[in-house]
Amino acid sequence: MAERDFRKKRLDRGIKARSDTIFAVASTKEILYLLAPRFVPVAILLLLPLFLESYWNKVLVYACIYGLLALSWDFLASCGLFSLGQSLFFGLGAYIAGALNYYFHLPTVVTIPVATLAGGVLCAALLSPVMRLRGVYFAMVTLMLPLLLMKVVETTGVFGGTHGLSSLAGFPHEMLAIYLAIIGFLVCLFLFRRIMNADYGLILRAIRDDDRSVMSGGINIYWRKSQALFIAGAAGSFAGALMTHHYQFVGMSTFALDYSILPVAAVALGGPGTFAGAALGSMILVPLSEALRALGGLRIAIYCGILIVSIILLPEGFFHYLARKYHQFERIEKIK
Amino acid sequence: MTTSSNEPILRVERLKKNFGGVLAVYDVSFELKRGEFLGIIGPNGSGKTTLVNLITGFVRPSGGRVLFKGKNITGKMPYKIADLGIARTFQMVRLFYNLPAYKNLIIPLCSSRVRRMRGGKYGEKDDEAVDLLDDMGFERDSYVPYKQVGTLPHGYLKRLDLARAMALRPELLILDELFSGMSMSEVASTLPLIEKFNREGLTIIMIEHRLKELFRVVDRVLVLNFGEKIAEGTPDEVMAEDEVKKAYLGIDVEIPPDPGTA
Amino acid sequence: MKKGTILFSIAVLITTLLIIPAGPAGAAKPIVIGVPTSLYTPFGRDGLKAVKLAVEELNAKGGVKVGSEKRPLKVVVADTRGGEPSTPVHDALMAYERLITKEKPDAIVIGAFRSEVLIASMDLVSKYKVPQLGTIAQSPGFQKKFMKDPKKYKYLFRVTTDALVDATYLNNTLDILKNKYGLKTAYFIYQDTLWAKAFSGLMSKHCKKTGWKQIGFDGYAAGATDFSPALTKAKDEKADLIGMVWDVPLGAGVFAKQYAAMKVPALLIGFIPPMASPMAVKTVGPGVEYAMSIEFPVGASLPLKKLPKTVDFLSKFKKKYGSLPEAAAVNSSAYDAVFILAEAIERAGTLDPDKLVAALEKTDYKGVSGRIRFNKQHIAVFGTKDPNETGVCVIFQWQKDASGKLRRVPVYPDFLAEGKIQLPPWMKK
Amino acid sequence: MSLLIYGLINSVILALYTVGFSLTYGISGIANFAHGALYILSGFAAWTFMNAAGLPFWLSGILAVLISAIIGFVFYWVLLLRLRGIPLAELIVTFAAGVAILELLTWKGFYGIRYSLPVLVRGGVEIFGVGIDYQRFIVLACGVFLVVGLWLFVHHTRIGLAFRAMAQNERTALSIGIESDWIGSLSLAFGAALAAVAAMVVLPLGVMESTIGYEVLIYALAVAIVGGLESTLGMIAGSFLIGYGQIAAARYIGAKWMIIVPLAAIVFVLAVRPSGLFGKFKELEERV
Repeated sequence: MAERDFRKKRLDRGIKARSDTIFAVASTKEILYLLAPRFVPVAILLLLPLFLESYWNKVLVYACIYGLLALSWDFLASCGLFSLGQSLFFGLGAYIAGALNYYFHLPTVVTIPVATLAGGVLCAALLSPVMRLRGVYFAMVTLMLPLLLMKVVETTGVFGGTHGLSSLAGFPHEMLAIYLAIIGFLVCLFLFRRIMNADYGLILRAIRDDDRSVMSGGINIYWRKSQALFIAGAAGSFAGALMTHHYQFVGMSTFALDYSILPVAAVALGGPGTFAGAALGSMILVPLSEALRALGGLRIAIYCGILIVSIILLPEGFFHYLARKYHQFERIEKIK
Repeated sequence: MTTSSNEPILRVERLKKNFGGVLAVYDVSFELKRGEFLGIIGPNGSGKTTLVNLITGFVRPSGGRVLFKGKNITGKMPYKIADLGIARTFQMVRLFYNLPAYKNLIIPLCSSRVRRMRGGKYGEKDDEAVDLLDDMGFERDSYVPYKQVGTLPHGYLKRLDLARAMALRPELLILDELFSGMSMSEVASTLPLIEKFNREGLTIIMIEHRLKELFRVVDRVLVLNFGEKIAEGTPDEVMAEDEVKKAYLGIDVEIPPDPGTA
Repeated sequence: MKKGTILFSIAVLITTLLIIPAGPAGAAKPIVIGVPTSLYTPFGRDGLKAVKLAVEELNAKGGVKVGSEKRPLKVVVADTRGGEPSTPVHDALMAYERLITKEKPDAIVIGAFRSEVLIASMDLVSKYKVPQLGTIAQSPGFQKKFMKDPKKYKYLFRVTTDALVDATYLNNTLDILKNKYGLKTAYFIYQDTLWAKAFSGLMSKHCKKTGWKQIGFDGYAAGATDFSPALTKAKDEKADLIGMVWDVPLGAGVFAKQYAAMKVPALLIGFIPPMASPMAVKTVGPGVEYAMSIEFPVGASLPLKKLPKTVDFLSKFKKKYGSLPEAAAVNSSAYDAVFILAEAIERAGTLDPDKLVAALEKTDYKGVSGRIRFNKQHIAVFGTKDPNETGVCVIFQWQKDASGKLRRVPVYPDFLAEGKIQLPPWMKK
Repeated sequence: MSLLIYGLINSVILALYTVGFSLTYGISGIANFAHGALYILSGFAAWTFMNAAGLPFWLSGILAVLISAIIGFVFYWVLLLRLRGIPLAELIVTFAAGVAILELLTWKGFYGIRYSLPVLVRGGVEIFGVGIDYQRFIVLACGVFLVVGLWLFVHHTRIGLAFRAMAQNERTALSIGIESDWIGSLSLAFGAALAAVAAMVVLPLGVMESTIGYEVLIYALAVAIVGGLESTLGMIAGSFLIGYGQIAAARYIGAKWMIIVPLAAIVFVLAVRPSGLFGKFKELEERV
């Protein structure tokens, strides 16, 4: 009976109402309100490596790598391309960087940027024949492509075949790798948010919602989609290239399912569409999975559990929940 | 109301389309002169919307040709056709409901056609969008252009769709049942707008069930029934024909369009 | 990051940091043996059991003497999931690194299962300077990489055989089959991984040299599930012998069953775990009769009357775990590795990695798998002559004993043989 | 000759892999990506019944099929109920559930030579000079029986007709009193049961391993996509194309190319003709 008489009411905090549209912010408190959510996490992320031991720094790199993949997933999803194959991007970047270094002995300074760009181009080129597919069909192709590439590497023995390429150039200092990962991750996060809020992103989102309407506006949606594939592919390839040099190894397992599932799980947990959700999701999921390492193979089952639970019970994601708590307060009030 | 040029801007030659054995459009041919105002009528399911989709590239024809300004555009991608200057509205509006109204116009304003026509660069897109909406009767000082599309009433959506089509600066405008779902007063305020576009030289094809309004503005009418062209001519000529009467007898009622055919 | 909550994630990160236990710090500090391997495969699982068995025995004797103090041994395990074909190598390496940095093992045994993980982990192991006695992966890539920088990789040892030795055994058997039994035509199938290809390649080369007629040399993907093309080929072209090298149970199991079912009149020889395993009769059925397989090194699953140590080890194993090891390879090496390590520690008198490595290099240990010494590439020396000189392997054949029960009979080398090779009746000329 | 015969057997095996997946998709539009996992899970379930409980194979097999069906049924009510109509979410959730099952199996140590189901009849015969074991005949018979039986079931039983009604138009089906959730969950249960039946006849050919789950999923997808996702005729054609394609590739290019065939087929078909060879969803192509 009590439930029927009362209801939960959500109200924006006054400070949000004021600072949302009025750009001349009045007080330092309001400036802080707006900036803190951006700067505090960035600062913590940047300072964290200085305090962590080597192993947990590795985990941090991992989190950033998966974060990049999750961001790239979210970016593609924003224009209606739901991928189940982030490992394609990851693997391509990893192999390009690895091959450049192994066969041509190019230094890291060259291989990583080249792998990033070339990986992006290659992803766009590989997926462009299937761009017109949507939803489940696109997902299936992206799921199969990395598997196919993996089998091709295994069968033909190119790039070291099953053994992969090892003894590649590493980073001169551990910290360099860590900061490269963190900065790449943060740049991607803010860049993607900026892109999506601009007119460019508006069109991408519109393609997701109704591609025919966009076409009738004279926009070449396939060209836009390939651009989006390039951007997302470049982010994933950067992650792959970084990983290759970090571990001085690249093998066909870079196309493994893990690199496809975990980013999706991270986005599902954090909440799609905002990028911050993807970032948050991977920052929660990866350290969590490391903490669960003692459980061995069970970990993957646990990710899948998290993925399922967050899709079913928390469709909007964790990030939205936190954001709501930050901006709004709730109270129970009596229904008159 | 016709303007000078005699060369046809659009030529449709024996266009055919069958959906899994069902003929939606059969052997339809017609020509359209620059600046002309053509009406297309026909009972429900007579293939009007399919015809529009065929012209604008949303459906691939099974046979026949479409020439725009002498150029073959049959089977081209819709964005390519839009880029050449054919804009359309949709029977069921296809807008982005979670965007503010004026942001909907950003999409055509970002097209390469608009950039070309502006001499190679984009302007202030937001301002331009609001200007366009202002022309359509969305007062710029009101809250309407800035409101989320989802919260606007249906009549506004139709006009917004029209604005979206006009933002492309088309040479040929195809209106697919623009007036369906509009109130009388909305129709009354929109119709002069369309007439004005036509007077300014825009070629228009209009598909409509509201024959009274249609006949007031068009130069020529084309009648479709079961996918075939059964008559063509001025409104009076057309309505005099027996076959047209038969096709329309008792069927001229506003039936809400079937979702999913758009 | 508008609605700032990355903060929260950091909080989670930090709390997880705190939750991780800081590692045990007992009074009588045990010597920690790390076992990072793939518990997914029978090789890893049984290897771990063998290691635990060895550790138990040593601890029962009071442990290992380090300098003047006797310290117990302790095993810590990390599942690298490395045996599953599609696990990311990076993930396996993370597990490796976590084991090394968190548990701080004094030495590692068993090691990676997949060659690529082994090779990729070499850099890691040498970075942290943990002596490692690998007992599974047999990739020739190991030697290659080792020789690139022997100083850097000096922490790595391999206690088990490599493909070269295994192939020598098989080649010698091939010679016998050709000369004494008159077999002429051979067909080779291998699992398409580097070591298996190298292994079977050696056999194929040997065949060509010694005048066999070779009708094919085909690689199948590790996950293959249909061998009818190969088997039909063997049958159509009248192969007398099918040589096969395969370590993934899945494909080998299908092959074994299909071979039995299709009644290919060719003798099967090679390394085929489902055919070699003690459970073969159950898995494959009576069709397993006459199949020959190599077991490397000795004592992995087959008790040999002429080597009492293998009987001893396997009976202990059976007593503790209820059955013989499932896989006919490398288990005895894992068992030996622990003793080799213990002995080296006692000789070095310290757990300092560099001194321990120096002691390990001087290893001369007579274990289950024979006499183990390391060569310049840190690989245990195996040979075909004498278990008192080198480590040895054995080739056996499934034969029916007097009571009609199928059992594995060692047939080569002679100093281990308990019977003669039998040709199936349909092949007798 | 052996190419023909083994191509046929391979095709029938592929059809068996696919039949459950195709059935579920055809009725309720759910792409059950846990299909492969259910397949291998039922194999291990049967093994466990045989070896832990000592039941005979036929009984264990029936139990495993039942269990698989129950899991499929439960899947619907637990996982999919809230996600109906969002194909992508359905796909991700079933896929995740499948991976979870497979990883759990791996974690529990279901890997190795000992996990093997017995064949029903040992031995084999020679036909046209090609040796075939009896188990492969059973596979053939079972494949034909299932496809024919399925056809009869769908066309001539009450529940089959309800399935068809639902497949054709969910809303109409609802309006004539067919409850879509009930049918949806049944379709999943039937699909899962068929996966288990396939497992019972195909698995004895080899040993069991959890990674087979992924493979079966890939094969099922390949066949379904090549043939057109919900068409029975397409499924048969798809399995023959891929089945013979594989054997031919093994014969003429190299055995290791066998696994490339289905993967490449999926990617190729989706890129060129997404509705498949016999797909009814032509609008996929009409759609530009």
